[in-house]
Amino acid sequence: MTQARLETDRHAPLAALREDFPALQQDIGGNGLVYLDSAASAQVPLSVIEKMAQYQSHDHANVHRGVHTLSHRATEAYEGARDKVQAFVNARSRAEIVLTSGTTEAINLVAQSYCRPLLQTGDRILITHLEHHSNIVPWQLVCEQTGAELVVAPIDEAGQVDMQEFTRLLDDNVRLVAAAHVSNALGTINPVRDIIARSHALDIPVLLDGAQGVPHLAIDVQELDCDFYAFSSHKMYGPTGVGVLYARESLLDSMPPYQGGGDMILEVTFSGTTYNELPYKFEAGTPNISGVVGLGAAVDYLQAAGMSNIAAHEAELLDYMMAQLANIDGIRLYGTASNKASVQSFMLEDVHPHDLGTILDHQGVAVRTGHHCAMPVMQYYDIPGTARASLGLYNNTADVDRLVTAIEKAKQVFA
Amino acid sequence: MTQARLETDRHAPLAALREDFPALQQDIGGNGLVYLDSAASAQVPLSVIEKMAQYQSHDHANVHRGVHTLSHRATEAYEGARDKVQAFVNARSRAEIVLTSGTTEAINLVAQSYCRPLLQTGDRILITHLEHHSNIVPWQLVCEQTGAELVVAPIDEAGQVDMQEFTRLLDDNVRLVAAAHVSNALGTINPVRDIIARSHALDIPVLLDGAQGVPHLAIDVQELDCDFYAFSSHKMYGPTGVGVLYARESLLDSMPPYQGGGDMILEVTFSGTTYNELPYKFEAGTPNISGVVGLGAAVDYLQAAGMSNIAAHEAELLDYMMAQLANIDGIRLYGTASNKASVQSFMLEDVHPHDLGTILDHQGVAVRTGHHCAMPVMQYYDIPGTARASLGLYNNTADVDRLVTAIEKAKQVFA
Amino acid sequence: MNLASIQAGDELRDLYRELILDHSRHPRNFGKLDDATHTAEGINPLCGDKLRLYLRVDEQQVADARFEGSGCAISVASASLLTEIVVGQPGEVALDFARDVIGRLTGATSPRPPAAELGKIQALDGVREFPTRVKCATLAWQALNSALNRQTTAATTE
Amino acid sequence: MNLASIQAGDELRDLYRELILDHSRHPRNFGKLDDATHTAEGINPLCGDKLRLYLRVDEQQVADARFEGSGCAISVASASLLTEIVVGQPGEVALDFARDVIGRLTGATSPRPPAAELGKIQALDGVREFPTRVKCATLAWQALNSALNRQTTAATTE
Ligand SMILES: Cc1ncc(COP(=O)(O)O)c(C=O)c1O
Ligand SMILES: Cc1ncc(COP(=O)(O)O)c(C=O)c1O
Repeated sequence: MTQARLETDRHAPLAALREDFPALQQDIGGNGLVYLDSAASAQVPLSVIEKMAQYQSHDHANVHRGVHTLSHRATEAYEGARDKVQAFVNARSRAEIVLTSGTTEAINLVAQSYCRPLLQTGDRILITHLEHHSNIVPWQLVCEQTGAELVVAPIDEAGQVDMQEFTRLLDDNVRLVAAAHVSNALGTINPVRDIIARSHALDIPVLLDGAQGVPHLAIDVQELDCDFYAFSSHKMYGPTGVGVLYARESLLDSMPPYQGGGDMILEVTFSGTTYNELPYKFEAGTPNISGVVGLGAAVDYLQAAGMSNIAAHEAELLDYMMAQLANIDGIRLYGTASNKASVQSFMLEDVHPHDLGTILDHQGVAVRTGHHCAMPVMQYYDIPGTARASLGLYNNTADVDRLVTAIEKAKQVFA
Repeated sequence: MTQARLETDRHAPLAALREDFPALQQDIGGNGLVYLDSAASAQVPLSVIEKMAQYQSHDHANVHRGVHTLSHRATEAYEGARDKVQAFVNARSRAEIVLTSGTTEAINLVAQSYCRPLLQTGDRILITHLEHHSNIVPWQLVCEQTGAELVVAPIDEAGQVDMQEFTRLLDDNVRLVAAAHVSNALGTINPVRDIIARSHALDIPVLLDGAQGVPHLAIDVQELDCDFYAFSSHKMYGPTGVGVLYARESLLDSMPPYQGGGDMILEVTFSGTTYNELPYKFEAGTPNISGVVGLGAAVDYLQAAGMSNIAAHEAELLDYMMAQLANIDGIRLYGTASNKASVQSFMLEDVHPHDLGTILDHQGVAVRTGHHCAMPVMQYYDIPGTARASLGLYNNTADVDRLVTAIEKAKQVFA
Repeated sequence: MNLASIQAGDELRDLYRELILDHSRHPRNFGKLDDATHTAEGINPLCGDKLRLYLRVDEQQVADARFEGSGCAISVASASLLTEIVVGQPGEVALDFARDVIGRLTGATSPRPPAAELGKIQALDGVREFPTRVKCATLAWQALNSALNRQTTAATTE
Repeated sequence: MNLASIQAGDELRDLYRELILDHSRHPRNFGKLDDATHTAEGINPLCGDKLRLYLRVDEQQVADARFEGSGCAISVASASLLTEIVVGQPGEVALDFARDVIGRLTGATSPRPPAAELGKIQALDGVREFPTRVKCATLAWQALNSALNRQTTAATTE
């Protein structure tokens, strides 16, 4: 990045971090890459890539069951990463941090281990209309398996949950509320404190899908007072294949294991098996050790950058982006909630999002197009999909300007 | 490795590959590392480490849902690795290759998606006494959930399945047979062709736990004629966090999805959801893209080395190791089947395996000690655990000699 | 920042030719065909394109063709062109066309000049430079293939 | 290959001192205590060590202590030493001992000379050089802590 560009950016200290991401240093079709697809998956800083390579080159072995040096190092690295995650989201204890393969597995775990044994005909799960498929389909599956019913709190034109309707739907038959912290399609930050307070007033536990929360907001699960919080490493600058389920220890204690296998047991006999203590009861099989080590490095990276810096930088940049996009003739913005993070969905009149995506890509601007795994949101607006620009800590106003130029070009192509 | 050492090895071309593994170039406690724990997790060649780092530095984005260049590259890399795996195990079609987080998840998937909807009281699952916990506990869980019964074919002193008893237990009530291809605790190669033929004669499908098969034997799922074959990347020189379920397409077609989420659906509405085609129906959420790319590179590596070369090298080295160990006074070998691969378990008179492991590690020799996630095997021999030396393609006779020297030292310490 | 290539009259123009834009804006034969004898759906789960193709086959000949659904400019234009091209063709020939077009666009077969009736399809050639969009261009032709083979399931391009 | 350090009279000798080998081969107070007032299990899932500690506490004083189970030389010797050390001590003091020994072996507290009654425990000091084995050495002491606090669950060292 040139000094000139640095100076146009309002958070110079954060902006300098862009250099840490090797993927951002490349050209696409002759233009410098502008990566505006972090909501799908974030780029990975060199420190994370190197930490994983170093682990694999020097310290790898299977964890937990070995006395030899490499196994010890691997176990320390793996469990050390868990401690970092615990501190990062401020869980009470490391027993509350279950390492999974991603948000999706974390939510399925709750659906199958917490809900499935509990649900009966007449029971309900309450979600919202803006959820990602990963926070819809697991509940559909468990409802089908148990005869329970999935109910959906509606949204308004701005993309905000209708809290009056939510409250009306929240009754004694609801066994769990599951809601996104931040919507990946619209950027809406849900009023999670309100959702949790109202649910807890009826003793209903709340799962937050934090896939889009953790990368953009400082998360404190104790202060949020949520019961489950699920998130993915690859959205927070870590590797793919790793996620986290935070859950209250008392809930985890009451739940049967999700998968059976190595490491999740204390003792196996053919007449019966004793499960391991938390969190191991929920971590069957050889875990994604190198991935978890990478997640630990990503947490280190985020903590050094400072989550409040990141949140402030992105909030300012999102305002700038929304204003610039709104200026474009023929554009329509989707997701205009008063409280938002990172994401702007939009449509350009007469141009299908897929075509728009291609034209932007051709100019080196990477946005996501389509339904963003949130088809019900698209059904609500009665559109096939949107183009979505989403921000990471490495983006700057020059990126937004490039986006705007590229959209103008699309208008010319389709003129 | 020095030229002198190379020449002592009987498979010089393979022995040279040892240089490809950075972790093997280090000293532990002043001695060169002798890694004899590949059955727990194999070391990773530089080509795999670099391929993953390169993917993360240059090509990473989320797969399947993007039109932009990086997303396209990531999708090609991910799906290209699936094609490599398909060719490697000779599956009929790529639809039969489901990418999971490991063997453990693959087996749980079969237990929950194939067995759970099918099983009723009176039905049985038949396994063997030498299984890894990952091929025991998932069946215990699904039996508990459905009222079915888990039955176990016994083993003999050599660590071989009693095929007469197996055949007696194999009756019309058995809904699935699940057996290790190769035992991780004893090294036994099960008579899988026989197991499959007898099971198929009664129309009973067979799952093979191939975690220890794929790294050591050339696998052809069509020729084996198995119905499910599960294996892990990290045992075959790939990264952790990735595994494979091969399954016959007709079986996968008949099975409901395992987890719900992004990518496994065609269409989501609140009134109902249409699942995606195979194999995507079983791959919910963002997959472990960098891990799968690493697995693809590991397959490339193995194919370049040649699975039949590897098998021949390891078989010869196992013979040498068994002979050398048997020579040691006071040692007892566990696992003396006539058909074996890679693994030798043993105990040294009066020395607990855990103490033995520490003493060997102190001399740079890494072996695994304990129950190897196969407690029923330990119960059969009525021992708390064993020390286990397991071979990878990079081991050589010098490694075995170092092991023997280190065991002699342990005898002195405990003399 | 080098915007030179962005300004150049370029692959984008080649992808979005006048004929393609025209067909995408004014799709021909759009709507349901009530007396269809063959129908199939084409779904591109990656981008949400979803088309249904209707055919009326009379005495082995495609007597009428229509489509409905929604999609990007490429998939709609391709479907629209398809309906123009196949009407009047024997079913066998229409199947050959499907194979030829799919081969042409995916690069599986060399892009020799197509049969005369298929001439217009060259307007889609620009897609070969955009690998992520090939599936959009072939979607309707996959559906044609499914419909004529009386496959009942949706064709997907993934 | 450098075998020098393997030959050296070394940390291994320091770990497996005579006293440790003796206690592991001939564990004192081994067996069940039928009139136990307190008991707890210690499990080390990583290596399969599994001990049950029995105590008879009379008027706040540990009147008898035994253990059974199986484990490596370190965990058995540590349990054996424990039974010798705690008998005759007030329960409070035994709890202090548990805390001191665990702190000493894990390195949480500095290895100052222990209370006179705890002197023998210095034989376990060699374990500090073997981080994977610290859990073996502390297992019985964790169980002591659980038993005296009347926790009913198994103590694990993971
Ligand atoms: C025979 C066998 N089956 C299953 C497994 C489980 O594999 P993973 O832990 O990679 O899921 C292993 C290895 O741990 C194994 O050796
Ligand atoms: C809001 C939200 N929830 C859940 C998910 C699923 O996460 P993953 O695909 O990492 O399991 C995503 C991202 O894809 C998301 O944005």
